[in-house]
Amino acid sequence: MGIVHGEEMVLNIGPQHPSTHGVLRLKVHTDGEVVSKIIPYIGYLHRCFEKHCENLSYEQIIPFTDRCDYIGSMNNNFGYVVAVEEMMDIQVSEKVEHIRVIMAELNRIASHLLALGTFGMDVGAFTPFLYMFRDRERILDLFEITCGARLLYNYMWVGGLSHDLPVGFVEKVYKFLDYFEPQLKEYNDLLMYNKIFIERTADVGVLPPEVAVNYGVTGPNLRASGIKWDLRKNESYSIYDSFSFEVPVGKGQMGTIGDCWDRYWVRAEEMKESIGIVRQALKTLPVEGDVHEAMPKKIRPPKGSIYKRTESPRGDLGFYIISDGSPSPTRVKLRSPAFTALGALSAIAEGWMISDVIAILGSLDIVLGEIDR
Amino acid sequence: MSKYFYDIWSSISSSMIGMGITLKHMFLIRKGNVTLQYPEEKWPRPDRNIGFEHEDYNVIRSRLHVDMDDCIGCLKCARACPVDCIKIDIIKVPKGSDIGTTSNDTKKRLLVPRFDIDMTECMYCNLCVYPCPEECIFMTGGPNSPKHPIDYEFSEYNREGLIYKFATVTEEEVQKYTEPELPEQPSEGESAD
Amino acid sequence: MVVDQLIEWLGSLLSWGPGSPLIFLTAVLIAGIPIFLLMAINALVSVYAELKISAFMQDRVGPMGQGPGLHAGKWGVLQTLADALKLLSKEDIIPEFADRKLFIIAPFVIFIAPFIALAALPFNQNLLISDLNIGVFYILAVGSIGVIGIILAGWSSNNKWSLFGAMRSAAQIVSYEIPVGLSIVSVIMLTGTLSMQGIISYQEGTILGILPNWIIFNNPFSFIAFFIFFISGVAEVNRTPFDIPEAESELVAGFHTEYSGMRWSFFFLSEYANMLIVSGVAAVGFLGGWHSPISGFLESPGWGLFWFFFKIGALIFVMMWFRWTFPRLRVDQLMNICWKVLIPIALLNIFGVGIWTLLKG
Amino acid sequence: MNPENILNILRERFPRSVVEMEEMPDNYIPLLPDNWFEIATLLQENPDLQFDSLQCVTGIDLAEDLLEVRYNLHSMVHLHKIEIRISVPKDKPKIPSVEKIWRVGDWFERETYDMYGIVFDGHRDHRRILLPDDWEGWPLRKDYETQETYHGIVVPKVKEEWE
Repeated sequence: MGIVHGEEMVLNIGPQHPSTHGVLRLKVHTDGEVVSKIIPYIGYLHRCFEKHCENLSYEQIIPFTDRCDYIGSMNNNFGYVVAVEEMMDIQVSEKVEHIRVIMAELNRIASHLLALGTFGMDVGAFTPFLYMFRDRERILDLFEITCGARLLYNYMWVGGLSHDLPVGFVEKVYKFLDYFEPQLKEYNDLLMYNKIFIERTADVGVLPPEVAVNYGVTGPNLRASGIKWDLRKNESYSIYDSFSFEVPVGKGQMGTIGDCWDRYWVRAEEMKESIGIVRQALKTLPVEGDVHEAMPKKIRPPKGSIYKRTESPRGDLGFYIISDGSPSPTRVKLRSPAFTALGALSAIAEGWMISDVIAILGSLDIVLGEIDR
Repeated sequence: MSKYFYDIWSSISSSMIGMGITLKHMFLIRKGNVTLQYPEEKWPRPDRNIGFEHEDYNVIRSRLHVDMDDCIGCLKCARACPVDCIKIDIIKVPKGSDIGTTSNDTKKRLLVPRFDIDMTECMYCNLCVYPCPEECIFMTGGPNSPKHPIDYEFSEYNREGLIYKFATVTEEEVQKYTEPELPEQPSEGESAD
Repeated sequence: MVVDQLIEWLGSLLSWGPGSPLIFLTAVLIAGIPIFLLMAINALVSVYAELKISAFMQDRVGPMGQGPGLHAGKWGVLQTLADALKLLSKEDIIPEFADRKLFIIAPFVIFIAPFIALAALPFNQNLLISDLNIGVFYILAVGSIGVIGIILAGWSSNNKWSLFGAMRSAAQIVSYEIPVGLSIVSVIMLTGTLSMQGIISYQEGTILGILPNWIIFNNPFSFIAFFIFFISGVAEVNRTPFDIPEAESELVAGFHTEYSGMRWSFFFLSEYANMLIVSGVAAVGFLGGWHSPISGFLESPGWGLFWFFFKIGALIFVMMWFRWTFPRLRVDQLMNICWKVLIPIALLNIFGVGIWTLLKG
Repeated sequence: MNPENILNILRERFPRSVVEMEEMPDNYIPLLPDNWFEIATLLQENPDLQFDSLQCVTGIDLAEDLLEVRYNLHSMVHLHKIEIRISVPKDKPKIPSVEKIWRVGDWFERETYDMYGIVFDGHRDHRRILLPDDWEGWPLRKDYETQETYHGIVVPKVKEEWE
C-alpha cells in the first residue's frame, strides 16, 4: 500500500489547548493527520525556582519545591529534605520516617490518580476522570487535616515535620484504603480494559528500553519499557528498605512493551503497591515521639555538594545542592523527571497521528510546573 | 479470522462492563455524590459526613491574622517569610515606659506602628506562624477558630484591599514615644497609616 | 398529511383553488413552525437531560441553580433556558480572515438538514407533516446535507483545527452513510415499502402472541441490523465514541472552534435534532414507530405520540450513556470499524434477510 | 567500579585531559573541556564503564571568572555512578556537546546554556529553552542584572510603597 504525501502543515498545539497539561506548546508538522515532526517549546511557566533558591534560606526553599511539581508536592518536599539531611548528616526518628513514607505514598496515589484520569480524558473518556478526581480529593482531605493545605503542603522539614499526625489520622487512612482498593478495580474495568481504550493505546507510542535510558526517561515511564528501576528499591532512601513491595514492570500484555497502555498499567499497579506500603507503614508506625526532635536550630550544611535522587511519582527527582556553609545555598538544581520525559516525546511520537500524540503526551504524565520550574 | 470475531466480542463485552459501571453510578448517585453546592453549602457539610470536623484539624491554611495586643515586634515572622509579604516597623520605647504586656505575660518593649501583610503575595506556607514566641500571628479557623473564625472568602475589588494593616498604634502614641514622656497604656484606635 | 390537510383547508378558506402555488407556500411555512418548535424544545430538553445524566453517571449533581425549587432552584430545570438566553445575548464574533459569506451560511446549512428531514417523521397515526412515498430514502438523503455545512464551517473558519474537524467529519459521515443505508435496506426488504407509515403499519400485531411484531424481533438478521443502524447513527451525529470531528481533547472544538453565540447554538440545535432523527428512524424502522409495545394496549393517537417519543427518548438516553462511558476512537480506527466490520456484516445481513423472506414465503 | 578505577582508565586514555590536583577527590573527576566528547564516548562505550544514563547536568557560577558544568553519570548495567566536573572561563565558555551520546543531554545542555551562557560545541539545536529567545543576559550567573524593560513591559524590581 502506497502512502500519498501531501503538503506539510504546521500546527501549534498549545500553549492554550485542552490537553497539553498546562502551558506547553508543541509545534507539530503534519502530513494530513500524520505527524512528521514535533518541536516542544517550554518555559511558559518558568518561575525562576533556581534563582529564588540562591536568595533564600534552606527552610524557605521547601515551599518553593512544592510549587515545582504541584501534583506530587509531598514527594518534592521529601527529595529536598532528604538531600539536605544527608548533607548535614541528620538522622531523623523512626516516627518521622514512617510519617514521611505514608505521606509520600498517599501523594503518589493521588498523583497517579490524576495522571490516569487526565490520560483517560485525553483519549476522550470523561467519566473515569471525575471518579479519580473524587478519590484524589479524599486523599487531599487527609493531607488537609494533617498540615492544613490541600495541594502545597510545606509539610516535611529538614530534620522533621511541620506537624505531628492529628488525632484519628491512622483510622481515617485505613478507612480510605478500605474504600479505595475496590474502587481501583472499577476504574480498571471502566477504562483500562475497555476495548476502545486498548485500541487507542496498545502498540501506540512505543518507547524501547534503550531509547528510554538514553533519553533519561525515569519512573513509571521507564518501568513500562521493561526496566526494573525504582529508586525506592535500587537506591533505597528513608526506610523504604524495610517494606516489601513489588516493582511493576511493563509486560506488553495488550501490545508491545513500552506502549501507552503499559504506562497506564504500571501506574495502576503502582497504586496497589503504594496501598501496600501505606498499610505496612501504618502497622509499624511508632505512637510516641516528637516530630521536631531532630530539627537543627540553624540549617547550615557544610561546604560541599550533593546530588540526591529520590523516586517521585514521575520518576527520578534529583536535587543538586551546593553549599558554601552560609544559610542559603549557592546553587540548587532540580533535575525533574517530567523534563526528561517530555524530551523523549519527539522521539516516540513522530510518525503517529495527532490523536496519538495527545494520547502519548497524556501517557507520559508531565507536569509543566516541574518542567519549567 | 478468529481474532476478528474475538475483537468484536471483546469490544461488546468490555463496553457492556463499562456501561454497567456508569449505570450503577447513575442509580447510586446518592451514595457516591460528593458535590458541595458552594454558596449554599459550606465545608464541612453539616448533614452528610464527607469531610472532617474542625476539631480534627492540626492546622488550617487560610487568611493570616495578627493579634496586635500580643505582638512584641520581634520581627521573626517577617524574617521567616520566603516572599517578603510581611512588613513591620518598630519603634523602641524609652526605658521604663510601660506599653502593656501580652497574654503570655511578656512585657512589650517595642511599639509596632506598622504591621502590614500583603495577602496578594502570601503563599500560605505557614512558615511565619512557627517562630512567633507569643503565638499572635496565625491562620484563621481550624484549631484557631476560638481565636478567629475561619475566613477564606476574602476577595476584594482592588489590590489595596488585600494589604492588611494590623497595626493599632495611633499617630499620637508614636509622637509620644519618639520624645520621652510618661508611660501610658496604649488605647485601641485607628491604624497608624 | 398535515401539509395536505393544510392545503385543502387553506384552499377552501381563501378560494384560490387548491392548486395555487401561493397556498402551497403558505401551507409549507405554517407546517414549518411546529418543526422549528420541536427542534428547539428537543434541544432544551435533551441538553438538560444530558447535563443531568452525565452528572449522575459521574457522581455529581449537575445544574442546580436555575428554576423553581427550594434553595435557588432545586433541580436547575431552567438551566438550558438560561443557557439559550446567554447564547442569544453573546457577542457574535467572525474572525477577520474567515470567509465571511460561507462562515455565515454554514450554520444554516447544518440547521436545514434536520429541519427538513423532520418533515417525514411520523409522530403518530395522523401527525406527520408529509407522508412521502419515499420517506426513508428522503430522510437519509436530506440528512446528509448537513455534512456540507460542516465542511463549509471548517473551511471558512480559516483555522487549522476547524479544517481537521471538517475533513474528519466529511470522511466519517460519508462512510457511515453506507452501513446506515444497508441496514435500512433490510427493513425495506421486509416491508416492501419506503413510506414511513407503511413501514410502521407493517409492524402491527404480535409475533407468536408474545413479542410485538417489530422488525427488530422479526428475524435474527434484522436484530443485528438494528445495532448496525444504531451504531452508525451514533457515528453520523458525531457523538462519542465517534465524536472525532469535535474531539475536544484533540481538536479543541473541531469544526465549530471559531463559532460563538447564536451561530454556535445552531450547531448545538442541529446536533440534538440529528439525534432525534436518528432515534426516530430507528424507532420507525425497527421498534414499531408509534405502536405500543403490547399489541392493542393504549393504541390511540395520543398514546401513539407518547410511545414514539418514549422510544426516541430511550434511544437518546443510550446515546448519552455511550458518551459518558467510552473513550474516543481514532480516525483510522473509525474507518476500520465502518469498512471492515459494519459494512461486511450489513451486507451479510441483507443476504440473510433475503433468504429469510424467501424461506418464509 | 569506584571513581578511582574510572579515573585510572581516563588517565590511561586521555592523560592530558584530567585536571591533576594535589589531592584527587574521591567522588568526582575534574576534566578539561578539550576532549570531553571523546571521553564521554569512552565512558558510554567501554564495557567496564557503560555509563548509559546521564542523570543531571548542573551549571555553576564559581564567581572567580569560572563557570563549571557538572555531569552526573549513572550506569543502569553496572549500577555505579560518577560525577564529572568541567570548568571553563567566563569570557570564553565553550564545552563540547555530548548531546549525540546521551540524547537527554540535549535539553540539559540547552538549559545550562540558557541560564549560564555556556556554549556547547556541536549541539544540533542550540537555542534557549526556558527563557524567550530574545532575553538578555544569563540569569543564573552571579553578576546578572535584571532587565529594566522587556518589550516595553517594565520588569518590576521593588514594590512601590512597600519599603
